[in-house]
Amino acid sequence: MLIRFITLIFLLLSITTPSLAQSDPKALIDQLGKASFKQAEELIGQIAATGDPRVVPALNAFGEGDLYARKSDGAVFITKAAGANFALIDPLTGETAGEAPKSAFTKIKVNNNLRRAIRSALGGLTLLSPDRAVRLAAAQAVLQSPSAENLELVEAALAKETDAEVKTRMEEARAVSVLASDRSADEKRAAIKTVASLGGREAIGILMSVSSTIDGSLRPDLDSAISGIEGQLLLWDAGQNVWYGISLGSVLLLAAIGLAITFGVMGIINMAHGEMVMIGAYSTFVVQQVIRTNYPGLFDWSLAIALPVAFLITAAVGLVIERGVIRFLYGRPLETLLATWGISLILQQAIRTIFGPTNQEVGNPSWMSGSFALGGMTITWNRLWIVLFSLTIFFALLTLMKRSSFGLQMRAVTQNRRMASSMGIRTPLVDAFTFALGSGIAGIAGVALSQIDNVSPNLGQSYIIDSFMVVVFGGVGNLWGTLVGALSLGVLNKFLEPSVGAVLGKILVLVLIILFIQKRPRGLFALKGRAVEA
Amino acid sequence: MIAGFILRALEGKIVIAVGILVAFALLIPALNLLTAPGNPLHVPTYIMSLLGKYLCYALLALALDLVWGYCGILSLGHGAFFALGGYAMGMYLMRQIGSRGVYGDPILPDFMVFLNWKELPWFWYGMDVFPVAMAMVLIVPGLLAFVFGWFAFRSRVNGVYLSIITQAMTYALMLAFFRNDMGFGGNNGLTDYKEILGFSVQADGTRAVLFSLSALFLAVCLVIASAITRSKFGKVLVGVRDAESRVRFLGYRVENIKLFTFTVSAMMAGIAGALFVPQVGIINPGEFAPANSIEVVVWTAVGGRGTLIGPIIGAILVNVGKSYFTGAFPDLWLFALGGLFIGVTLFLPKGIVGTIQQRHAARRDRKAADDATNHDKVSDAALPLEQAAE
Amino acid sequence: MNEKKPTSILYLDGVSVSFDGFKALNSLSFVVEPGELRAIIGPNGAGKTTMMDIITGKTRPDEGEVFFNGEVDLTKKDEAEIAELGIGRKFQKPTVFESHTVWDNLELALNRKRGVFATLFYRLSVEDKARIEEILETIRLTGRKDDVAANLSHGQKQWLEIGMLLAQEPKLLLVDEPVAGMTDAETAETAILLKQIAKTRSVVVVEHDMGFIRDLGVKVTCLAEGSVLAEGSIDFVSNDQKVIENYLGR
Amino acid sequence: ADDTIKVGVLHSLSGTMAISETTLKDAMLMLVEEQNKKGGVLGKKLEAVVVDPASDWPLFAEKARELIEKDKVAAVFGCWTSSSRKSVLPVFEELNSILFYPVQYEGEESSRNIFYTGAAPNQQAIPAVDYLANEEGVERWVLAGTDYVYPQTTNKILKAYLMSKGVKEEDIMINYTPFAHSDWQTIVSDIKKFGSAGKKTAVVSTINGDANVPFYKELANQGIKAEDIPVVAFSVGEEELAGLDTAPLVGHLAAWNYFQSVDADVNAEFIKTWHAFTKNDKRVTNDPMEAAYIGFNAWVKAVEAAGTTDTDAVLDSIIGVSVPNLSGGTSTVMPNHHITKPVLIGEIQADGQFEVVQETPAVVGDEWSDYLPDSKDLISDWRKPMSCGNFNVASGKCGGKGS
Amino acid sequence: MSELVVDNINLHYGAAQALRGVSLVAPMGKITCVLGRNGVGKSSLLRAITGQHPASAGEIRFAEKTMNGMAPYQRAKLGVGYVPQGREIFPLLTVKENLETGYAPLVRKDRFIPDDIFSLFPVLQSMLGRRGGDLSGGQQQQLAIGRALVMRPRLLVLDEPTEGIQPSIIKDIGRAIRYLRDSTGMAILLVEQYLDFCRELADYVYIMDRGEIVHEGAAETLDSADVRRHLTV
Ligand SMILES: Nc1ncnc2c1ncn2[C@@H]1O[C@H](COP(=O)(O)OP(=O)(O)OP(=O)(O)O)[C@@H](O)[C@H]1O
Ligand SMILES: Nc1ncnc2c1ncn2[C@@H]1O[C@H](COP(=O)(O)OP(=O)(O)OP(=O)(O)O)[C@@H](O)[C@H]1O
Ligand SMILES: [Mg+2]
Ligand SMILES: [Mg+2]
Repeated sequence: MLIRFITLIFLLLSITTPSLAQSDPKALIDQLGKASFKQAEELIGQIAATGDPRVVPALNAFGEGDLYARKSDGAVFITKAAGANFALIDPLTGETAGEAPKSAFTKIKVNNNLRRAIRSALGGLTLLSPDRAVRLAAAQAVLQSPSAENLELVEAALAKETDAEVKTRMEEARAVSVLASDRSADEKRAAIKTVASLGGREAIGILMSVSSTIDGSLRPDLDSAISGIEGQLLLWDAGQNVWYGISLGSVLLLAAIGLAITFGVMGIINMAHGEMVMIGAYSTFVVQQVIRTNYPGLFDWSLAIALPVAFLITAAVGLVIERGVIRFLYGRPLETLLATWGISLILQQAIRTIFGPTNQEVGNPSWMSGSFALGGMTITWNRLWIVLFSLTIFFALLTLMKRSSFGLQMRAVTQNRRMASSMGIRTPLVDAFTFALGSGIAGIAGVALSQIDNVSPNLGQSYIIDSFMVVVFGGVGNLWGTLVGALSLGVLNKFLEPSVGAVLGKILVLVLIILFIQKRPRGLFALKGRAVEA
Repeated sequence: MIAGFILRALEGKIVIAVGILVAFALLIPALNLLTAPGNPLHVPTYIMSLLGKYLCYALLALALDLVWGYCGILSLGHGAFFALGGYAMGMYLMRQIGSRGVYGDPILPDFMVFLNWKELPWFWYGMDVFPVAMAMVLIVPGLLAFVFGWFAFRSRVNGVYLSIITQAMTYALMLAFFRNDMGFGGNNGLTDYKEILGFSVQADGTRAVLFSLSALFLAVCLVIASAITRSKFGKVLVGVRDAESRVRFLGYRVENIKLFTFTVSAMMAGIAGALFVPQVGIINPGEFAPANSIEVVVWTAVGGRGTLIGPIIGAILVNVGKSYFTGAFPDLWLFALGGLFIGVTLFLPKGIVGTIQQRHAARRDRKAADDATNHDKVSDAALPLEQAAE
Repeated sequence: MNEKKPTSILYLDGVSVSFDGFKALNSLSFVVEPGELRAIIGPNGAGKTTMMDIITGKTRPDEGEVFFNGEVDLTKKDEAEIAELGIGRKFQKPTVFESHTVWDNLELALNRKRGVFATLFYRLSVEDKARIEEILETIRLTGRKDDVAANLSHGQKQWLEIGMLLAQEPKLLLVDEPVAGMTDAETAETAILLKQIAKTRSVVVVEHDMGFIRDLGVKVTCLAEGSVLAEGSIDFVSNDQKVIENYLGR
Repeated sequence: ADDTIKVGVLHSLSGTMAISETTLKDAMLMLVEEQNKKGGVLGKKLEAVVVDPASDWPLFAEKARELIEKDKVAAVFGCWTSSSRKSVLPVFEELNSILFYPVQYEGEESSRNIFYTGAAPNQQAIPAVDYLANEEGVERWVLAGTDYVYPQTTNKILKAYLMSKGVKEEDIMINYTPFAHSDWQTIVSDIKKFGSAGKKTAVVSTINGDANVPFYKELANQGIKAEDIPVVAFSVGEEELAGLDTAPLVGHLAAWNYFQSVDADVNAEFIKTWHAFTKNDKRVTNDPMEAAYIGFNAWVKAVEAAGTTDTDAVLDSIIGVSVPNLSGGTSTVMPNHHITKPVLIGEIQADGQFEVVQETPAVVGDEWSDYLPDSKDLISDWRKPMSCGNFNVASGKCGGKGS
Repeated sequence: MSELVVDNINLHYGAAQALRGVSLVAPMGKITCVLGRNGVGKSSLLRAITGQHPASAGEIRFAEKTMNGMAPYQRAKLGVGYVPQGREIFPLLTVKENLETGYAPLVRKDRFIPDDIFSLFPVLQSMLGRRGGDLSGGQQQQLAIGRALVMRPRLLVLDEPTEGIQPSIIKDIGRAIRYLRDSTGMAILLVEQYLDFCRELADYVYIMDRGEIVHEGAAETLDSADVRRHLTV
């Protein structure tokens, strides 16, 4: 291990020795303090060219915006916030250099261009790092910002690399760099193959980017490689679309599922449903807020904690609404529209008064962030979780409704309240709990929706129409209808969107719903027979 | 025949309401135009246009009540008909701007100019001719309602399903009208009108006339609605509302009945929209917003659905409240409005007018019952409440 | 069978209908002659109401022919058209317009033009008024003519519905369990009423009250499991072993 | 009473726009309070009359009328969306009152009675595009917006501008979405696709309001980094970012005339006052607030100069008035009723603030865009004797291209 | 005694009075029958007893408890089973589920459907999975009776239970009612129009007219012309 490390250092030095003489990294770094963006970009190139591994932390800090210049003498430091002060770190040695007030420093500004340059420079510099993960990241960085300068570094690193995965990545990085260099046509031809084998959008991007500069003789190879990848992508694109549709559908499902109870089962035209979703989302916000200030370590658990909290809060609100208003309206379903509309206005304004009218920040826990690739598809984690979550809720609810005695009582009460009472069912209790359940479910939907949408007092309004649409399209009173309705509307939307655009797509979906209802006047999963007409 | 039809409409309450409206139509403009601003009797123009706006809303609510209160079709898309009538009027007014627009184009409205349109789209042709435009005010909403209703009622789309597709209709229209490419000015809509029939829309005289017209049209539509609901047709309507299939088994064509009512109602809504636009000075796709249509339902319910005066009172009351509260308690008015809605449902279950009527009827019944059985023990006065609690 | 088609007022041949695989009517054939009063009995679930649903256009048969007046194919018509042809129906569960008064219920049922404009401009004429009053007498609801139908008792609603049927003046009356919930005396009276009506028109009446059927004294058809089990005079049918076993009990 | 001068505040406090406009109402109340601390105007105290037009455009017209006719306000500060401005414009012209409009907009308007203190497209969009082209070497452009007038017009101008700079048609992708669009999966992946053509690509976003949060969340989740495909937005400010976890968004850009992070003493002072006024030191400031600040101060100065709040007098005296803006310079009210402001390009930072990466000298707001064929000959000058909002330099007449 | 006692009750619908000072007793282990023409208030009486509609005066006692003011489900818990006029089955629940709604007042171990019900109404057994609303009228009536029996009531209140039921099953129902009376000793209160049925079953009869009890006596008294008068038009 040690031997290998030494040889690596040696190798590194041997490669970069010529440039070492040209410049002193410390001086270069200090120059950053006064440089314009353009100059800074050149400086980064020069710093990288020193090949001195000690510059890595400084470049990293630069990219992160942690590099500051002292106003008095222009000396540059890596800083860490320490109250009103900065803890200073020497950019090259990494030694601490005391503390000083923030006001004595100016930030060395960084922009996207510089970040890109830094990424590429760091890629080259860290290719030989002893840490496997760092090497992998370095290869990745080189892959993403191809430049001829890195080619030799990559080749050197490649020669030494033993880890299979890092090696393939480096091969690819090399191929990319070859394409950007002025190597021979044959070498480039091979490189095109390697890049093509990478597949995906990125490969196309890399190949396209060299297409303008490449030698004419290589053009056919390039074109066929590109069209080959595109062919593969076509199929994946369809899959991707289905996935988008399903994930949109699951959002609709989430939004609608509480309504499937309060409206679908209980027959209450519940205009305050959206506000329940909103309150759920705000509960998440409050939970996260408490966690952020008191138990930051628990942040990744915040959603798990928010779920029961949101459920309880919204169910309680639902309970109050049912006991205070709705229960006087049974048998007068249309009046519920008026009352719940009033309730929704009040809830919106209440939230606005308490939390203010602006968006609140609800963070994504790490397991809800980012994406992974599934073949040629990109699947974002938050969507995946939401799909799973909505299905879980759906099936839990289905089981409750169909299998439990509470579910049976719930349905009996809503079909004939008086008779249910005469059968010994405690109708007031069942009513209250049913409404609370529907509200609570809307609340936990709010937890999930807070992950993809903004948390503002208007949140509920944006879902209420879609929710009613889904429940009705699926067939009122049929949970399966809500599921299938939501998913099919989602997929339909996503298949229309690419060809006609989002706006027309949405209009078309609405028109199709109108037409569909003509064919099936009682929705997708219509209840049939005498039972309904009676 | 027609005379009989109309005469039947003029039952006590309707006569009073029509009388009040006609008096309004004459008095308010007179007070606005003939008295000086300092005079205690003076009605400022601002108040007059506000009242005019409420009357348009009242007409819209009346139109909705005809289909909802009497025929049981809960339309959540009536705002669309209102907006279409408004757009027809707006198009006329836009064309009247002529070369006074900012770009001075004699034909194209401003928004077309700066979006680089070279010529007027076909559906704008003829809209500069007043009679054509006025015909469109009736035809466009009427036709949409007819086509929509033709399909929906024939397929027996009912109840919430119908409500939701009407909502989908207005929502789709809203999205469509938001698009600049539609040629209706996108989200900014049509605005900055100059004159109507050669009169400046901003002149007090014009405003007074528009106000009178709003009151008179409301009165006329009220009479028509009353005539419809008090005819045998009106009874069939209520039959459709309560037991649609039974009406079919009696041999009535339910789809025609609904279609007729829906179309008439849409046309009334269109008139309301057309009167609304010159008075508020703008029409834009916001009028198609589903929430607006729901609000109309709310006004109707507040006033009392299934009564003719109710929706008028409801629309005026809620909007007066809204005007007042948004100025007096800008931060808290939604609480007041929401509270009003909840209060009405709980304490005036049939809406304001409906509940008054019901109380009246109950008192009459009780009196009759007491007279008939005055030897019986006096009945328990707490009963109606108890019943309401069930 | 087929030769009866042109002369009969109601002609059903081979009518079958099933719901989710359950055969409610099973190749039912059945003919009513003009001016005939026909009684139908049969166990619960035999398909009697379903048969009426088919005749009135509420349910479409899976197969089979249904003809009215020998020529009109009822399977191609909807409820309103069939009603306009002159087929009136009283439902098993009394269905009246609950928020209308007794009077208005009858007025709506009255056999007058039913188009949109005809109803808009309709005025109650003297003879219409007399007719309604006459019916009110018959159904003994004169005293309650201004009450809304919702406030009637179950039996009174039955009567009101019969009254509506009379007002409709149909050529063919389908009456589903008219005497359910009536006292014996009323039952007897209903029988007289129906017989009187049947002098000028055809009537099909479904009942479980054998006393009532006997009072009618007409041809009886017994349905079971969706098809005809027995047909003939009341004595003939009620002595049929299968009928006793399936329906009357011992 | 006569011992106060009333000013109207016409911002939605409920409905869809409340999310943006409520802050401006608070800002106006603060400005009035501050002014009163300084002794008011013309020796009288100012009194703010707040109404709620509830995001409902006809209600805007009604409330404007109410403020002017009933409350007799001297001037109104308000509106956010163009629709609301269009709705009240005739009212202000008819009743001859003054509106200060503090939000960036599409231009193509100049009214005698309205002052546009927000940015016109040339004060925001064009410099932003220039920055991306020059500093980041962007060659391929996605113009993504909400489907309404401001984005459509801005994109039209930008497209004309880009093409005049030699960008090819196929290197421009225009995409529109409905209001409050929340499912951005397809569009973000389309952007990714469009960006993989080997040329440096950027997104110019005129996406409005609420739709931004899900858009940025999707960008972050699909891993689009600012280094790869930067997004420059014209409607995203500190307020919008407050609802987001900005860590994955570092480097995306916005173009405004003001950022809270601007390093200037007036700004520090302003922020301090704001925090004290709202009793919340987390409340952010943003560009429309600055525009309101400029508009308000310009009005105060003009009133003091005119010695009266009378509309015509103020309209005369206000042109040429210069007041400090919050980025350390001054803004001047121009004869076209727009103002001069510097254009700042900022990059999003992890703390939800922007870091200015470029600042231009003050730019005059251009009401009639030079990149729209029917507008390029128009100018606006409300000084006498021209006193015209749409003077056609080609024909030498007031009143557009015709007449 | 735990019998049902109705003491001098009135009942109003709005302003209209439907019951005037009605009193009756339904002893345990006996079948008590109420007769009367249409609209005289029989169903109203039962509604008062089951709590579907409040009595406006008077007292209703069962199992030594005053039931006035109790909600219907509380009465069900006391053992009042109700077969309403017009069936009132739950249309969208299956037959099985309809029967299971009767579990609510029962303790867990009693939550099963007694076999007797299926032997009495075999058709229910064969249609367990069908929705209640799809059944024929008579089948629904059988379901309504079966459903009330699932509750193992101690007071069974039946409103014209034979309406729409085929003759053979009417006979069965008669037998079943008698069997229930004898085997469980429950009190049975039966409203009927069908005189023969009543005469056969009843231990004691009441006759109503215009909201009042106008006659009471043993079943045999029904045959007197005096009594008959109340039942004819
Ligand atoms: N929509 C449906 N779905 C399922 N089964 C149905 C449906 N409609 C009717 N049935 C069944 O069809 C059969 C016939 O019903 P129908 O109502 O015609 O009987 P009926 O002869 O009128 O009986 P009753 O004398 O009890 O009124 C019954 O078994 C019923 O359960
Ligand atoms: N919900 C109601 N509202 C108002 N009045 C009613 C209501 N229900 C019944 N009535 C009236 O009360 C009186 C008694 O009705 P009830 O239903 O008790 O009669 P019944 O003896 O059961 O008659 P039937 O044998 O026809 O079922 C009748 O005159 C009826 O019109
Ligand atoms: Mg039947
Ligand atoms: Mg009864």
